[in-house]
Amino acid sequence: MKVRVTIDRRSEIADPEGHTVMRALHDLGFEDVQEVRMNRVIDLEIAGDDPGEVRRRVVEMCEKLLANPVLEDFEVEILG
Amino acid sequence: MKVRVTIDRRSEIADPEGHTVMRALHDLGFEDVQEVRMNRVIDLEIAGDDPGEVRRRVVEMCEKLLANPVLEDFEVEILG
Amino acid sequence: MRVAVAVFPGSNCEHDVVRALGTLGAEPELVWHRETDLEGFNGVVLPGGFAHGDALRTGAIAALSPIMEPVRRMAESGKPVLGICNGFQILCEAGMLPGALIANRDLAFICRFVEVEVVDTGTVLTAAAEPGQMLRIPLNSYEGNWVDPARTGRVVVRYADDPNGSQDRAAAVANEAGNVVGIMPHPERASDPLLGSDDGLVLLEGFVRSLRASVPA
Amino acid sequence: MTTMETPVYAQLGMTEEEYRSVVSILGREPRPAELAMYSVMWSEHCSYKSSRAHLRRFPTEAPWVVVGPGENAGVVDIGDGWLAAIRIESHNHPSFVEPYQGAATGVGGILRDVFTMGARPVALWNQIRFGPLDQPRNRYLFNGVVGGIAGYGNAVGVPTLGGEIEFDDCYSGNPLVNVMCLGILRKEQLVLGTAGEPGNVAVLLGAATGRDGIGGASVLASASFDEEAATKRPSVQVGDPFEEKKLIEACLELYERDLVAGIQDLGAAGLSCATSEPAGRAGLGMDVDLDRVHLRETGMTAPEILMSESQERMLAFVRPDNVDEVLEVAERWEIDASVIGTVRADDRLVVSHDGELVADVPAASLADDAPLYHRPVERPGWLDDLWSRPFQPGEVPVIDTLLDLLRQPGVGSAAWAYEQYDHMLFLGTVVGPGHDGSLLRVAGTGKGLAVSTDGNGRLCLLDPRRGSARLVWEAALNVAVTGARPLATVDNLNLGNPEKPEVMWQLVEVVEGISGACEALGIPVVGGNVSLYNETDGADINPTPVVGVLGLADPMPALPPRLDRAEPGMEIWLIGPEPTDNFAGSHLERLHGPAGGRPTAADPEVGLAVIDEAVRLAHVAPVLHDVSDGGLAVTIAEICIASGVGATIELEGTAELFGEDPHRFVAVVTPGWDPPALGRRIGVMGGDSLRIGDESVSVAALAEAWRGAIPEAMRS
Ligand SMILES: Nc1ncnc2c1ncn2[C@@H]1O[C@H](COP(=O)(O)OP(=O)(O)O)[C@@H](O)[C@H]1O
Ligand SMILES: [Mg+2]
Repeated sequence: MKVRVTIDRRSEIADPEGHTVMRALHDLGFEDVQEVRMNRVIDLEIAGDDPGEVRRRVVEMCEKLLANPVLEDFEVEILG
Repeated sequence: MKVRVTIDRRSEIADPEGHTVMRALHDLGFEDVQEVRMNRVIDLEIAGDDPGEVRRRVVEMCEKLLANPVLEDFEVEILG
Repeated sequence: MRVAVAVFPGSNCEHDVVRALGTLGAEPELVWHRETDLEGFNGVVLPGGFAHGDALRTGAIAALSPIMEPVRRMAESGKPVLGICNGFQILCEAGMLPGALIANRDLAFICRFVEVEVVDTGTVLTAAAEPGQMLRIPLNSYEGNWVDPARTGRVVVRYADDPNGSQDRAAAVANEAGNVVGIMPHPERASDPLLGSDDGLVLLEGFVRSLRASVPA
Repeated sequence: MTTMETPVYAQLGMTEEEYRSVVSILGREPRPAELAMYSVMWSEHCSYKSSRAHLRRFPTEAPWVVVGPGENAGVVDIGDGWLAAIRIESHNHPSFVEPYQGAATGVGGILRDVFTMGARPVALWNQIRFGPLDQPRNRYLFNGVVGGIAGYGNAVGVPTLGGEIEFDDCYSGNPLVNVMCLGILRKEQLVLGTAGEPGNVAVLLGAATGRDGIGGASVLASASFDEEAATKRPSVQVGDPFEEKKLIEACLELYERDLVAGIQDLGAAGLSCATSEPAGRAGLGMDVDLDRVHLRETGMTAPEILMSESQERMLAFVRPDNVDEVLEVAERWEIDASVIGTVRADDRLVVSHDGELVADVPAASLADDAPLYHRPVERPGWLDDLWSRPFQPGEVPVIDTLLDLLRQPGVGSAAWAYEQYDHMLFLGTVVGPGHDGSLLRVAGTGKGLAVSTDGNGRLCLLDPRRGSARLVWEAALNVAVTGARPLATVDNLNLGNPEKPEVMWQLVEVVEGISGACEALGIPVVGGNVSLYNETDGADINPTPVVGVLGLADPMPALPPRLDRAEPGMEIWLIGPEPTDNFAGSHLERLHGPAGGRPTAADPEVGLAVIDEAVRLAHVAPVLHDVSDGGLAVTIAEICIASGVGATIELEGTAELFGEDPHRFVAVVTPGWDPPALGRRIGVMGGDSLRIGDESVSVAALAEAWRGAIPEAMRS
């Protein structure tokens, strides 16, 4: 099954990358940009056909490795 | 307006980072993982209230800066 | 006085650390990350580099390596544990030090000498330094920007000028007990005047002194 | 439409004549996989078909040469049982298509060339050239290339000690990205790219093979560049420094345990090259089973597998009884390995896929029977015109001119780039970036290895022979000011389209210039690279050879000269010949307009004497700095900035202050020393300003101009 994990850095944590991109966008004349946050997406292909079970596994992966609880929140989406 | 840009590395382009993450997941006992691809999400806050116009602007940003056309495809989603 | 120097796939400063600690009378030994037993060592160093290519987040995969179990036990029993650069990142990811390290403020890798001040001499790394002592040591990192949302970290060495956005200008951080320390600049690279500075020796000497005081596991 | 009419060989970049010679070698029409192999192996990039005949001119012999041109890297003996391996490569076109990955994979490739020889790579340098930074595209390319070099080099764990950066309009459509690597090894660890003996097993180590670079690097680097570039994009290769790091450690362990008979890296032409060349060198053949190659993608065809330029792969040749041990080492370092072939006693390269025979060719023919072109050579008619219009500056305002020069991104500080590179790893960098030559200590020997690389497209445009000779002299002097004697050279010939007789003339002249200087210095050329077709929409780049000189400091000075060791009261001496009034190719000329005039020639006799003096002084003088980009005024300003001390200079005249004639260097010494034969005292260190004649400027103002050069241009 295809699973998409979206990992968002929590808004109270600085995002130097987003900040740099915003500056670059302003430099290019996109002055209408008010905020930029860079996050990551991890696309997984998992063996198994029980969506509930697959989700449980992926949440476990997130808690163990894929997301850092000090900085990030995650969301798991089963794409099928 | 809130806009979410999802940037995916094209499937024929190697993704060494995804490969390393897959190895790590296998090592942790998640042997059901068959593929991992690392992608990016950029969340933007744009001044303006015409969704069509905002989308046009963001597509332009993607073409000029946010996505690397040599390696990546992008998708723009207006969150409102 | 045996000290384990952990080697992860992608570590690259392990030989430099061995060389610098060796000249100070310690007996450093390289230990592969799959090792689960650190019996007989007085302490451990996690050296710099790019463990697992910094995939996902710097230090994240290494923090789950088998060797981190005995490292954790050593830390809990009060033995000296030092993380340098990537090692600092690994200790944060492992939850053995507070906070996390994110990309430098200016989004560029920084390799140059920086001035730092020792602000806390009560740790295994700073035991031989004077309070307020200024040191010139090379920084060498892309993710050297320490953030600590819970504000529980104990800053022991501070940058004189802020090179990377690090919270409280922290260059080194310790756990409450002071036996686990992570430092972003590389003391082993400032171990010979021919290479530009030997200011890092006072830190490594403090660490070696702590090893001496520590009974092997 | 065109695919209907264009024969396959032509789509693969082969001429009809080349195709016919394949038919005559095989005695039949080639199978698709065979044609694929010949097309990549016979590309300009892999076969040097336009340049090979001329490269024979290089002097390549000396008693200390262990391996000269022809292998993956040159190897020289540095004594005490140690060898040094060195090589330079270009990644120009891939870096234009994708600057970060292009530069990154360039670094990966040059590292493999060096550790293929059995050496541990210990240092990297890069020579990069772009169009002016006032164009956003050039800023994007420069930023991406530096990022890629840093990203790969830092993560793979090999320090990058510097290099050089040049900006010129001619590189706007065609940036140059050259990378050089130095490795060291114990004598007994030398390995060659040979298949060894019949029965040896070929083990493919490292990354999985994908469709990367198909129609990529070798094709990109072997044809002119135009809008079509976009269609070549899907083949972009992605570098994985982590995989390479593991590969380095695994290979070094294989060498240490004497488990390989030979090894070959997979670079351009991928498996085609890595199977045929080692077999050909051994006079043998090989059976290769493509079904055993570990793949990243499904459905790859035999030609695709054979042509793939996936990075971070090596092919080791192993005695059958060592195979298990090799696989164990690979597993421990967490890299993939597959046994893909066996060396044959005859000379056939026999390849199967899906259980079917897809190729059966004489292994050596892929390399040895490559076409050899003697392309027409003609001196460009416009050269006399250029020579007749020398730039004559007359008297210029000294301080304003100096500040203008320091603000040029090609003259000012390169720290913006090199502070992104780890240049301190391994605790060996005694003199790092920001000085002249780099100096590394060789642990446990009391010796130092020095390296300098130099290129100057403008100088070589005006006179490719004189210009390229001067590059060798400059690099040699840069090495000498660290206390080292020049030992060997590598070169990278970046030129335009060889189908133009003027470009071929430039090639011939450049080879002659480098050869002459090397002969005078008594040093061999031990390796190099040729990058042709550096043109965009018909415009060729300036001929831009880059030379790297390796030197040996034996013993290494106890306190080698550095720019930051000048102190108030020290005397400033200028060593070398009197200046001429020739500004051809200088930065002062660049500041004021087009190139013109004929550059001053190097003078071997003076050059040698100056180098001797530099080596001697390196043991006593706190500061030695050669006079190059921007001339003497810039040289002195750089010493003032690095040391944070002012100076008073008692010299006048544009030629003295801003001329860039060869063979000159500055020594800063404590008073009362033994004055050198070729030297004159020109001033004294002190205060916080630089005073030249009756003008002066604060060191702070100099530093601001110099440090800001690149950052300001990148912000524009
Ligand atoms: N300009 C040159 N000067 C000296 N040697 C050269 C030059 N160009 C190529 N060579 C030598 O030719 C050999 C083949 O080069 P190449 O096929 O590019 O090797 P690789 O496949 O390792 O990149 C190398 O030994 C290289 O040093
Ligand atoms: Mg090679």
